[in-house]
Amino acid sequence: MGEQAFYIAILSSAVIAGTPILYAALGELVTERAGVTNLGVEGMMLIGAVSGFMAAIVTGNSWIGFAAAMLAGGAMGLIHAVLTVSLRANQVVSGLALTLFGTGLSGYLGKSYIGIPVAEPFRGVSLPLLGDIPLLGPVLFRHDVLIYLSWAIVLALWFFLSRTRAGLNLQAIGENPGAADSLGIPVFSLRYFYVIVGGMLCGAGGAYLSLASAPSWLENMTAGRGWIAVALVIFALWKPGRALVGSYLFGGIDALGFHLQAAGVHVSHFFLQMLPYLFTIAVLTIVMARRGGRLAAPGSLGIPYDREQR
Amino acid sequence: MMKQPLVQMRGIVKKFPGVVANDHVDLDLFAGEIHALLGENGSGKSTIMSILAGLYKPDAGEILVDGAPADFGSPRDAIDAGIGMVHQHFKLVEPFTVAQNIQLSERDGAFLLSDAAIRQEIKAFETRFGLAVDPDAPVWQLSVGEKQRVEIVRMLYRGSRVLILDEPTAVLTPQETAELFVNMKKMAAAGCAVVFITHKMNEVQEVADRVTVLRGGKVSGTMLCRDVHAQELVWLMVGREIVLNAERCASGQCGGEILSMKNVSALNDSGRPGLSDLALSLRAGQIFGIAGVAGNGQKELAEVLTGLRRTETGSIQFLGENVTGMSPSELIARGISYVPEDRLGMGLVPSLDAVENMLLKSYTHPEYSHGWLINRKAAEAKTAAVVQQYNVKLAGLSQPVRSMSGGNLQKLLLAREISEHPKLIIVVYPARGLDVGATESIHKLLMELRDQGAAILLVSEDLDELMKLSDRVGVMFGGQIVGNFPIEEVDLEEVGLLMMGLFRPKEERIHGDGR
Amino acid sequence: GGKKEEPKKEAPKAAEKLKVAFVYVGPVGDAGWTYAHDQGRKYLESKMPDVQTVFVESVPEGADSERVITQLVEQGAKVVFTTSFGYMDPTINVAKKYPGVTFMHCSGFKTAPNVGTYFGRMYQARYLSGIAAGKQTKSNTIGYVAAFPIPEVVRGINAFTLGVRSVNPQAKVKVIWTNTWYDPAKEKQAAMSLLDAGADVIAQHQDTPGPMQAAQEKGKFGIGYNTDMSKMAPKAVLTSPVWNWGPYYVKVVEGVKNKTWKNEQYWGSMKENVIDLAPFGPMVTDDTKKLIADSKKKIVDGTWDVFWGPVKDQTGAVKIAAGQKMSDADMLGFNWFVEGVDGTIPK
Amino acid sequence: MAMAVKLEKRLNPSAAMNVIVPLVSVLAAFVVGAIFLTLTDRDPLEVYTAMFKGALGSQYGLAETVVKAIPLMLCALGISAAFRMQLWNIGAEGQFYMGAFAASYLPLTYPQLPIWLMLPGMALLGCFGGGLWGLAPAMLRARWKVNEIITTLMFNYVAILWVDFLVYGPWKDPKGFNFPLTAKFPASAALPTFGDSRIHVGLIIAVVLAAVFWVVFEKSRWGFEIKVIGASEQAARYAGMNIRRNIYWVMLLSGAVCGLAGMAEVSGIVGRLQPNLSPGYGYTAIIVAWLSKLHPAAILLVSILFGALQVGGFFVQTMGVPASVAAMLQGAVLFFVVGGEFLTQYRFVSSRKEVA
Ligand SMILES: Nc1ncnc2c1ncn2[C@@H]1O[C@H](COP(=O)(O)OP(=O)(O)OP(=O)(O)O)[C@@H](O)[C@H]1O
Ligand SMILES: Nc1ncnc2c1ncn2[C@@H]1O[C@H](COP(=O)(O)OP(=O)(O)OP(=O)(O)O)[C@@H](O)[C@H]1O
Ligand SMILES: [Mg+2]
Ligand SMILES: [Mg+2]
Repeated sequence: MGEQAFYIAILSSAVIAGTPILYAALGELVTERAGVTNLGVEGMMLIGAVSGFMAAIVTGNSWIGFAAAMLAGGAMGLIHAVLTVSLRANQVVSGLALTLFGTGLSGYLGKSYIGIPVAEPFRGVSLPLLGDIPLLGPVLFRHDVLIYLSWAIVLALWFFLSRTRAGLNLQAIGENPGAADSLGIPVFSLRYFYVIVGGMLCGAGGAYLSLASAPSWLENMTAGRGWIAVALVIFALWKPGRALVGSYLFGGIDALGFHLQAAGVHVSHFFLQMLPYLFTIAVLTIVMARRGGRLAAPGSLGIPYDREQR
Repeated sequence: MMKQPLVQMRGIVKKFPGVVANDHVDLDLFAGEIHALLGENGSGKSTIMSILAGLYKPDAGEILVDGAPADFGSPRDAIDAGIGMVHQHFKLVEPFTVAQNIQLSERDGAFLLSDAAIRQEIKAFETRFGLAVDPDAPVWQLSVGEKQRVEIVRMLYRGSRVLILDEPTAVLTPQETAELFVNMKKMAAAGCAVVFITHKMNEVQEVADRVTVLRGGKVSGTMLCRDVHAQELVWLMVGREIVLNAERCASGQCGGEILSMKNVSALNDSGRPGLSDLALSLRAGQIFGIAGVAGNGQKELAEVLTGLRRTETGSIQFLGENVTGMSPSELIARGISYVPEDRLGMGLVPSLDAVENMLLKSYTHPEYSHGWLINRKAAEAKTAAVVQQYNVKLAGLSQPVRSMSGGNLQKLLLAREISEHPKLIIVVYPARGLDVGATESIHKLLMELRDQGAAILLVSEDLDELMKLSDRVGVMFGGQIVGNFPIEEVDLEEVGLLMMGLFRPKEERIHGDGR
Repeated sequence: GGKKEEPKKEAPKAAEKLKVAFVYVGPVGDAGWTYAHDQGRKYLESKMPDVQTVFVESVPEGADSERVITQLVEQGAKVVFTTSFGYMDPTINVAKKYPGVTFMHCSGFKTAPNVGTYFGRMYQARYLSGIAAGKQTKSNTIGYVAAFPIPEVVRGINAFTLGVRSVNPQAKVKVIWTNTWYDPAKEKQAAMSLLDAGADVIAQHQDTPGPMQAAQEKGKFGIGYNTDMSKMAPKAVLTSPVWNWGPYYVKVVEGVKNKTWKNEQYWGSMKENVIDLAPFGPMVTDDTKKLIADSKKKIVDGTWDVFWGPVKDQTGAVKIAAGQKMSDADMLGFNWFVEGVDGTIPK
Repeated sequence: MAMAVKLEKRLNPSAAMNVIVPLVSVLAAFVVGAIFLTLTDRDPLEVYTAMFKGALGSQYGLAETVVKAIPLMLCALGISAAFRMQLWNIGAEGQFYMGAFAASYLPLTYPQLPIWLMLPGMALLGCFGGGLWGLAPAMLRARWKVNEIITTLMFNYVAILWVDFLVYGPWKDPKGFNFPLTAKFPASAALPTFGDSRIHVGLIIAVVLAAVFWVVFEKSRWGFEIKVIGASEQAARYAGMNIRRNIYWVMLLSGAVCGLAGMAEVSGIVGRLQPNLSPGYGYTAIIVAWLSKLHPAAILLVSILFGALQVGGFFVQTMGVPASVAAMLQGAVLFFVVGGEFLTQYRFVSSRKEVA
């Protein structure tokens, strides 16, 4: 393999491997921006994966599957919202429970869908003109439409957060719900809304696995990606653009490992697999050391809001 | 006043666990008036206004706006009815810019944020009311006074007709207060009803048209300001007589030098110089008052003296020993005590009970421990004694101090520090937000301590308080002590100018040696 | 929702039935290893009406397995199949306490009077699938998506490579380790990188069809594993070496019933049908099929087997001399690659 | 006029509520689970009876529930130490693995050591391994304020991969046919057990440790420091406490106890180092610690309950209830317990709206 082809291959598979994490990380990002942590990403992804797959099989249409996955993920988000926003439950424990529940429910629902192929999975399509650009074309523009959609979401989310009034309100309820509330921003309903939207994106991440990257349903097929997504949000310092880059980096390390092996370069798999984790720690440490301890974390992340409480 | 009130509150009742914060409160607000709300700590002023602002739901009673009943389900409804409030604790999103904070309040604003439009609006308020704010500054970088201005601009921006200001002057310098009063009058003249909560009698008389006094959650009187005498208001507030404007207390006996700081520099939180080449000297039995606008190095000075902040250059001598660079625990052990500005954030731990808060600095003392175990019995006894001695009101020794009122928190904090018999105590804004009664007892405590021979560094923005207590007054500006006068030579006008950085006194005064 | 297929409530007759228990390491829905065992269990139940089966899935290999096995026995199981290597010590421990119960441990090496082991000579099917791959490849590079570096996997790679090179001595088998048994997306990605590196046939050792999907997407070919994977990638899958536990399970249970069971170390071969090749895809030529059938015949006859000499290692050194056969013990501890494998075994 | 119901925060949640509410929550969860089971054609009563029987109904089941609870107890105790200081150590899983790894060094390298040297040595090494693994994120946190939730989580993966590396590589049993297992430990490296059950001395260690924790964290000067730092770092600094040093000590202690759990598991149960040693003890322990409100005695009890829930979860599979349903049931129980917390914190007060 030529040197250029080697890099193209790594980069383009980094994009594919990073996409499910990207969707989930964007979901968690939206949730956390609203001041709520949700450690149930793994469970929500699995529910998204299974319901997306089931809907796609039943209807024969992968887009319907994708929509179903988002709905199901949203429903999981709703459970978390009821517990943490209305009942002010501990967000860490509620999230862990969500993961348990989602893992179980997805396994249960999917029992009779194992080993069935999807009629029309999402497939890579080369974009006209763009796909022919040397280097960039194969890396970025020969993917399936869900990848392009994820870019649109990143862009939209960036625009939403930085340029729109509703985006400003979202940040306000995560930073200082008391202030937002006193200004008439409906903190509770917005937190509900964004936790649900976050769940929908996590569901979409799951559906990407079961409808695009490895179109099939297998129990626990997310294999820990939900946890990586949680880490990624922090890695990305709650910014959509960084989440995009970060997810491709995370995805790319596996790709790099495989391609190095294929090229006959001898590296210990165990140590290579440690890399993404050590990498997150290192990046976080560097960012923290450089910024003198000012993380861009939403100010009231993890704290339930109670209007009459001081 | 025969016209219809803008707002009528009728029979408002609000209960919190264990307290009735408002007990059948009636209140009328008219367009064009400045209505003062007076009352002791915990008398229910903030609560009644939070109800009007839609933040709390009353348990009983009704609110009429323009004569029509209004049911406020949320702050949104109150805002729509033209009611705006600047809360005692600001409701600003710190990482946002001023412009973003102001735009947050808009409901029917466009989907996209428009910086140009908001700038123009902000400019308009500056020209109309003289409220200058920088739209692009992040709020966390603003001073308290500036933050308050942002709150007021925001309130006006969304077209409020009823403007509620909860203890706005507690955090302002005299100059800023005067400026605020001018603005308040302009706003009332523009047809707004302005509600002004305060503890200070003179302020009521200076700006308010009418005043309502609350006591224990009930209205104890509403009257026109020009008809009322200060003494009468006090009586309505506390139900007993208090001597106002007490005479300056006699100075204590001054002893030897306890503290001497030379060329001390330190950085502030944002890494810029907070203290530069500061020199200071303090003697036993002396109260050294520090006047100055907040943010001119007072906090840094206190923290350098207590080891909480690093001294970049210079030296600090305490009782003849060089203590520069020592840790907080070493300094505590040497008898340096600190009553910080932020009572619940630093001086006390809100979620712990009174006994544990008493132990905060003395948990290693042999009298409170059996070896490595804590002797809770001894600590309880000690706390009970202190609480009794200093007349601290609390629900119980084992209740989290979070639920205590501000005045009692301050008493508990001071009582703890004093009971350790410090040789030097740094007291920052000790009476901020306290009512007359509480202020009185805090002042008494400080003077007792001075009479026992301790040196006291008193940081305050209240010149009356400084004049009353201090033996010397220093003025801080730009991280330095720019004026240093024995109390007899203090000229308030000069001090005011120094605080604003407008006047440099003669050289020898800058490094006055304390006598 | 999925309907539960298990017939489970036949309470009145249950007492007379022989109870047979299965302990699985993964979910029966893994479509791979555990799924194959569960197919065997269903086969057993369908063939022997007087047998009642129970199973417990997703049993971790640590402290839990010993308890699960014990409780199955306490519930009346007379035969217990423990289907993961990590259950070896727990199986032996429990067996000590219940001498009247028969235990069968899959893939291990420890036995006891009432514990037998069983496994299949999957390498034979691997060898045959290698022939299909060797005939199919144009680039002479075949990718092998390997799971963990344990003897079973190494043995599979070696057998496969020998199969490939028996028909195509120029071909090389490129190995990538994923260190997963079960991560469809990642395993697919590993296959992609092999395809990118020039492979045009992909073999695999994991429980998911990810690698086969990769082959299909790239218009290349693949050799599945565990179960017939052609359903997931019909255009790519040449064949899949598959487990076929059903008949063996019937045999064991019958043996226990007839009291002919012995605590042997059973290593089933193609002859007994424990392992097999799934039906060929349409792209496999008759010529290739014949080659495979010939080899299969020799193996089944016992006239030849995969690791009969001469076999060279990666350096070209002869490890098994002509005329020699590799012993079962050596095969069980395989830790070197044969000539033609492009890859390393991490140490 | 209208009856209005409003919420009121309880000033002091009563001790009774702290017990009743979780119990009612668990009951409610089982009711919901029963509805679900009925919908899927199973008799909930039968399933629940089986669950109970499997986990607590027999001497064996009970003993095994305790066996399952021991690592939970130790890990939850370890976690609770850090949680008291508001250090969110979710790295118990990794500390467990590192403890197991370090403890295994002794029997693998010096198998001939006498039992009185072997066991204490392993325990010490286990504490050391887990402790260091807790210390690493503590240093990042103390020095640069790096969020310990993320670092401890990341370190979990690293620890598991490290153990995998060892058992697949240098520590592989040479006589083990290349399988990823270390050699079996000698008898001297096995923690003594009670009777013929698998309950090992780890139980005693956990109980003693719980008592010690109670004294240290509720009564001692150091415990007071931890409490203050946890409640308000600024106040602690003001009071002259050394925050950085305490972060180190607490995370060291937290990790050491989780490491001890790993040691107890390899020594008392498994008898060798192997992959997949823990089925997520470290994560379940987070839930245990939180539900126990960090109280040591409650940790012991709740660990047993969780042990029972998991043992019962496997047991009901033999009734044809798939593992996934058991996991769902556990999730549902948690939903109700965390949601039910609300009732201990708040109460509903009805107030008649008066008309003025
Ligand atoms: N959020 C709350 N939760 C519980 N009790 C409260 C709450 N807010 C106020 N209270 C109670 O209501 C009473 C009135 O408090 P409020 O804050 O209205 O007093 P205030 O007059 O504003 O005092 P201050 O002068 O100190 O601001 C207090 O005694 C307190 O017990
Ligand atoms: N979280 C709370 N829960 C219960 N009661 C509270 C709570 N917070 C405050 N209180 C009550 O509030 C009363 C005093 O309220 P508040 O904090 O307004 O006091 P304050 O003296 O006005 O303080 P400051 O003026 O300095 O803000 C106390 O008597 C206390 O009972
Ligand atoms: Mg107040
Ligand atoms: Mg107030």
